[in-house]
Amino acid sequence: MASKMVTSQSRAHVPQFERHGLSDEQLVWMLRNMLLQRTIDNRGFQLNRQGKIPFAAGSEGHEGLQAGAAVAFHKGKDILAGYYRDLGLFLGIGVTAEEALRSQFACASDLSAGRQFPHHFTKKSIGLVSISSVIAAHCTHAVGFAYAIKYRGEEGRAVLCTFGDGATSEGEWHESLNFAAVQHLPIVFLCENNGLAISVPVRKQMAIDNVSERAPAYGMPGETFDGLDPIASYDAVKRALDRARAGDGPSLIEGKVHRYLGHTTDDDDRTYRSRDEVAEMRKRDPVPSFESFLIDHGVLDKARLDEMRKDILREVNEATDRAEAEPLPSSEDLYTNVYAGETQPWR
Amino acid sequence: MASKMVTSQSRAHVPQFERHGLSDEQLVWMLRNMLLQRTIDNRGFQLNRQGKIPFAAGSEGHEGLQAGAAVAFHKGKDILAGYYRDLGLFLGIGVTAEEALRSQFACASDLSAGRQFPHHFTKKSIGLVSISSVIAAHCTHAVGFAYAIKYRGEEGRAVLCTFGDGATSEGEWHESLNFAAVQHLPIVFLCENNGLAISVPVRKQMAIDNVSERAPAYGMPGETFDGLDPIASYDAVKRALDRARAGDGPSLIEGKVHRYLGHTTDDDDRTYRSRDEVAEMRKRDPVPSFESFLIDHGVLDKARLDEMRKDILREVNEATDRAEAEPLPSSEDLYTNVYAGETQPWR
Amino acid sequence: MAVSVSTTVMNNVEAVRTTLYDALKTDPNVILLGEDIGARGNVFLITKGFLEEFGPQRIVDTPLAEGAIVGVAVGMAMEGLRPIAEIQFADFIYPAFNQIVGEAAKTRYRSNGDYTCPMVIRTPYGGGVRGALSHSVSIEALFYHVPGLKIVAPSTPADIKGLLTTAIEDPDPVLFLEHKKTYRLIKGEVPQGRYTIPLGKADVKKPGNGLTVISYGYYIHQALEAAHALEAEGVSVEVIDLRSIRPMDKTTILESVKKTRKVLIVHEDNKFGGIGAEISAMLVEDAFFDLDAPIRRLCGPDVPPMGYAHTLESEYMISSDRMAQAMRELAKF
Amino acid sequence: MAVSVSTTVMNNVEAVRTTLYDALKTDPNVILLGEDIGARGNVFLITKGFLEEFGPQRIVDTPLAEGAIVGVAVGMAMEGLRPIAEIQFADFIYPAFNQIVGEAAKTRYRSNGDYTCPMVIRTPYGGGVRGALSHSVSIEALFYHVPGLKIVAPSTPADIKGLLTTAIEDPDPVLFLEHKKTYRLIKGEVPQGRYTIPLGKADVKKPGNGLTVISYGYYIHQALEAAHALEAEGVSVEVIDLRSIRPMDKTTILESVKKTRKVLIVHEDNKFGGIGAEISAMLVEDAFFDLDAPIRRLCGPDVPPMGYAHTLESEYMISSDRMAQAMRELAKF
Ligand SMILES: Cc1ncc(C[n+]2csc(CCOP(=O)(O)OP(=O)(O)O)c2C)c(N)n1
Ligand SMILES: Cc1ncc(C[n+]2csc(CCOP(=O)(O)OP(=O)(O)O)c2C)c(N)n1
Ligand SMILES: [Mg+2]
Ligand SMILES: [Mg+2]
Repeated sequence: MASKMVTSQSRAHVPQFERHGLSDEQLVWMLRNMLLQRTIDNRGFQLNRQGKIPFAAGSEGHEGLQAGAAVAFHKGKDILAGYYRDLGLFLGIGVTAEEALRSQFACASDLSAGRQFPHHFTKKSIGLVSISSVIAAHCTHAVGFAYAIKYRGEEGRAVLCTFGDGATSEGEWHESLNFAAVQHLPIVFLCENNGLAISVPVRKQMAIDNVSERAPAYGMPGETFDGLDPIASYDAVKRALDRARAGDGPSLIEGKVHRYLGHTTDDDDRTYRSRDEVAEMRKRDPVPSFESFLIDHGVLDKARLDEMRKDILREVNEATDRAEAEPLPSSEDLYTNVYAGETQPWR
Repeated sequence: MASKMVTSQSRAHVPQFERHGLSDEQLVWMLRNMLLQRTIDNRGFQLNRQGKIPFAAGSEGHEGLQAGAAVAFHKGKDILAGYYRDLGLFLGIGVTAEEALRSQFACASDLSAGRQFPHHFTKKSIGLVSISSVIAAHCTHAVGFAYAIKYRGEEGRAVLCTFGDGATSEGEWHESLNFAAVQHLPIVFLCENNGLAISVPVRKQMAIDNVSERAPAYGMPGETFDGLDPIASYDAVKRALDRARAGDGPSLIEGKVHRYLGHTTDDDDRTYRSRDEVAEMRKRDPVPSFESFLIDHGVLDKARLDEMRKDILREVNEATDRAEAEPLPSSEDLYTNVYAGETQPWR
Repeated sequence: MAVSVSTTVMNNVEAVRTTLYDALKTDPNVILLGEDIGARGNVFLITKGFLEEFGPQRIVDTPLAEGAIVGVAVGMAMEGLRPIAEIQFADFIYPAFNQIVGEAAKTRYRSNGDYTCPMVIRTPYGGGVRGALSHSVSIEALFYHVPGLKIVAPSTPADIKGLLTTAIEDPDPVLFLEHKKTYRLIKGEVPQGRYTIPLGKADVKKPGNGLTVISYGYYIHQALEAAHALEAEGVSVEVIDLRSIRPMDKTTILESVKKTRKVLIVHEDNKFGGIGAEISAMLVEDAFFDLDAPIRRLCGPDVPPMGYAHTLESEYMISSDRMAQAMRELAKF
Repeated sequence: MAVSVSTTVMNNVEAVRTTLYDALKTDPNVILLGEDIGARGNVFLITKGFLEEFGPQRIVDTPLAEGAIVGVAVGMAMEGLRPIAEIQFADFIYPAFNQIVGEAAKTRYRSNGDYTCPMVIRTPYGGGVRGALSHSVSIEALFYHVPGLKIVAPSTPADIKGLLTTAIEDPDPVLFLEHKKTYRLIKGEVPQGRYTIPLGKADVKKPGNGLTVISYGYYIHQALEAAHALEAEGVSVEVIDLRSIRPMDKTTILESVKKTRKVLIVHEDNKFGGIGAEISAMLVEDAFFDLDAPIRRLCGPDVPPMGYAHTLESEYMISSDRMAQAMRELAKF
């Protein structure tokens, strides 16, 4: 679909398109989510360049997949075991712009109280599992959540577990899929395949073309979709989550996405890929593509889009100012929540 | 093929059979290997019952697969990274009956100097890698050996890495296959699938029917064969090893075998499977089946078989007597080979 | 320990079994997962019959993958269940190291208390059972340095019941170590009914005033044997059973040392960097001027535990005679 | 250390880089494997340009799997290669724990010398770099208890070159720890040409006779700063850089302590069960009557290392001022 988006004939008139039941409001909400993610991403890099924060990581290129997944996710019911590159998904299920900025500034009011890297959120109240920086370590946790849901017979709940292409090489990733398959658990394993693990291209990560080719090895359905296309992403993630919620077991699905920025602000990707390569990918940038798609299909008009952009910028600016003004953790905060109560190694 | 072995019409005359280039001598050698493995296995259990050794593990039911694999293995060239249930394979590539009995008695002259469990051999001189009791831990080592072979451009060498069905659930197993596939290494992953991991049936181990269904997940050829049939086993292992030696990369193959005994002498399998189930399997016992197959096909006559049996019993009896008379390690032996030389934690 | 009217005599296997059974009976959130704990009833028959009574949803025979056994339990715990994960032998806990040290122990801290990880990891450890190089290891020193973890290593059936009950109800992850050698060897009176023993509380298994012996697990029984032997020789030995390794009971240790002024630390685990190192370092910080003699550590040699041949094994293990000898020397000092 | 005619000034990153480069040049059996060590040239640019010069067979960008990185290296080493495995950050070494502790460290012992495991595992560790909870940990205490392993943690470029050269040529597995904070911060003279420094040999970085400070890694530099400050106050401090953690240099430590009679152990790693525990316990065994004051340990607090906010980080880290204060107190004692 992503390719369709940019074809000129689609601009000629207002053609129909397969919207998989998504209302105009939902489509606009998805675009807003994508724009918000990108604006906060850019803010992080900007603040880092300004020397105001030591570190930032961006998700540019993953917006489409995450906006689609966020709509498929049942807020207040489903569990998200995500990873550090899921900002759009996090925002989409209920993390606020201000919480994102607080994490960038490591405020005392940050969801992890300034302990974790930016965007490594924890928010039990919305079903967001505490993010681990350790690749694939959260996949086993996701399976545990899914086990609890099935054990309690909770109808219509499922776990969404996301990870990158690199994560699929970890032993714990394998153990997680196998365990979920044997127990027939309500979980969706969603790979955000951007073709890179920091600098390592996916052909050095695995000898196959698609992560979803591993699904049969666990006896699961597998599917690869265009992660640049929010609608295709919604459709694929929704079908998999519906299977899980209906008790039809786990799935391994994969969205092909791009990573336009360096791995993090600590990474200079010019050492391992050419600017042309990135420029070539940028031509399919999901954000402008989806903007014009919605306009071409009469879901949104230019004026409303500009309004939305302004609104988002205002929101992010205010969040930045407020977060920057927030106090940092106190030195005493280092010592809390190691254990319940005041347990010391010697007592 | 195994099924063919026991059909009555095959007894009617002396039919041809697909021998995959195996000479009569080789076929007889395979039977001898199977009988020797079983005799030594039984000896271990016997000695344990007599209270002469504290522990034994048997491979009854794996003889056919291992005899076939042993012939496919190029002695003096290939590397075997095996596991504790590979006695027949170990004997087949050059471990002696006496070495096996020394390991059972934990003699100072045991290949591990009485440090390891019985049959956990190490014999670099024949390409046998030191056995680890830790399931799947040796798979990564096997990949390292294969890497070295490819790195040095050693023609016509390959690594044979064996493991059970339970091992396939370990993260390191996944990491090993993936690494070997990405590097296109000369290695064969051979699963001896006896349907049990101690007491855990394979359906609780994975949600698929055959381990070989995982081969495509790594971009490898995969195949399941009848591991009760020595000739079919030889054929499958040989083709995979030939691929590896020819530089055509790794394979994941699987022989379906039986486990007739408890997991070890410490395990009472009546707690998790019925005697009928075992009796039913025994009907296809590879050892008597292959005996009658060779006789039916005129490769061997009863007299020579009896001779062979006597000869093997003599060999194992002498090995037992000699091993039993061997000295145990001295208390000083506890402290050697922690490091090269005499390194102590404090110096 | 809460004293209850009547007691039953049982061994350590039965103590673990009865405690797990009571937990399964009383709390539907309790789930057991591990290898061969279902139909097989665990390789030491600790969970025998549990599958039939509590069903496969609560007695989970897992695939052969320790990382998943612990990691899935972490997820269950975060979602409010009370998983009890079993590692079949302590030697095989290494593949789960990432989940125990990196995840379970950090869940509360990382999320600033938003998520917690109330779970128990049970595993049989220790040697002297002809377990050779991969069924004999002591693992406590590989974990006791880790903030966020608790570690328990009881020696008697009564302590096992009280401490395992507490561990299962504890709001944080607990590594529960069961010495294989004591499983059937050690029998004792166990109070009936529910009772708990607080984590981090040592137990003076034998009072004395001539010197203090600090140990845990199987060696407590060897040390007691030796201590009683020394009574005959007129040496009064106090034997402290640590029971908990993290948190560790400073108060009980200091009280004893201020009284006896001499300390022998005994453990089966390798000496260098073992538990004894921290105990000794703590005593030097907090009781330096109360000591009349150097703190002595009698520990496993610094070699991989443990050769299969009984000659190697008995060279590795410390007999009560060797313990008695060390006590004599220290007493004379 | 063999002294060579001329020297070059470089930082710790360059010292690691030049040593790896020389090893690749001189021994075709040397192979590097790890994540992002190829085109990226390692996340700290340590291996930049190596891929182009030595090719993908020797500079192996592996899949994202630490268990395989170490496990495959173990196999390579058993087959006679000299693998140098990199774990991108020490925090991510846990998935390889089974291969390091269970396999690499046991290869020689298990096979009674039939197979050996000559390999190096390099990894950047330590905090003070805003690395938050998963890019700050110190791991030495999780490994120093393990027979069969060697552990090195140098602090200066010259020591790095000499010790890494030795480690690569060592017949047994060596865990080589590089403190991230020192990578670019610490510069120093490095002798040109090949030289080695024996493992297990500490270095007196500053002689003194008033008290002995024992440390390693980044804190050596903080301790030296504090020690020099105390000279002005008339306190003579001897600073010992352990350099090797296993084996550890008893001789140098005992000589110093017999001279100064007072000991301060400083490390960034958590205190409970840290390296300092074993050093203190050893001193009590072998120098009890040479001590004029309790051995003091100034260590990281017992919390997971290390909060992201700089307020949390600086609370965790020990400044040279705090070290100086501890030295003053001990000197007064
Ligand atoms: C266990 C572990 N090993 C290494 C790292 C260092 N690291 C952080 S991100 C990353 C690459 C991850 O790539 P991928 O899974 O494809 O996710 P992406 O960043 O591409 O979305 C690596 C190697 C880590 N965080 N955890
Ligand atoms: C990492 C690890 N976990 C658990 C064990 C205990 N254990 C020994 S054998 C075994 C079952 C292995 O089953 P499988 O791989 O199918 O081999 P089989 O014995 O059936 O040939 C288990 C769980 C072990 N040795 N290593
Ligand atoms: Mg990626
Ligand atoms: Mg099996």
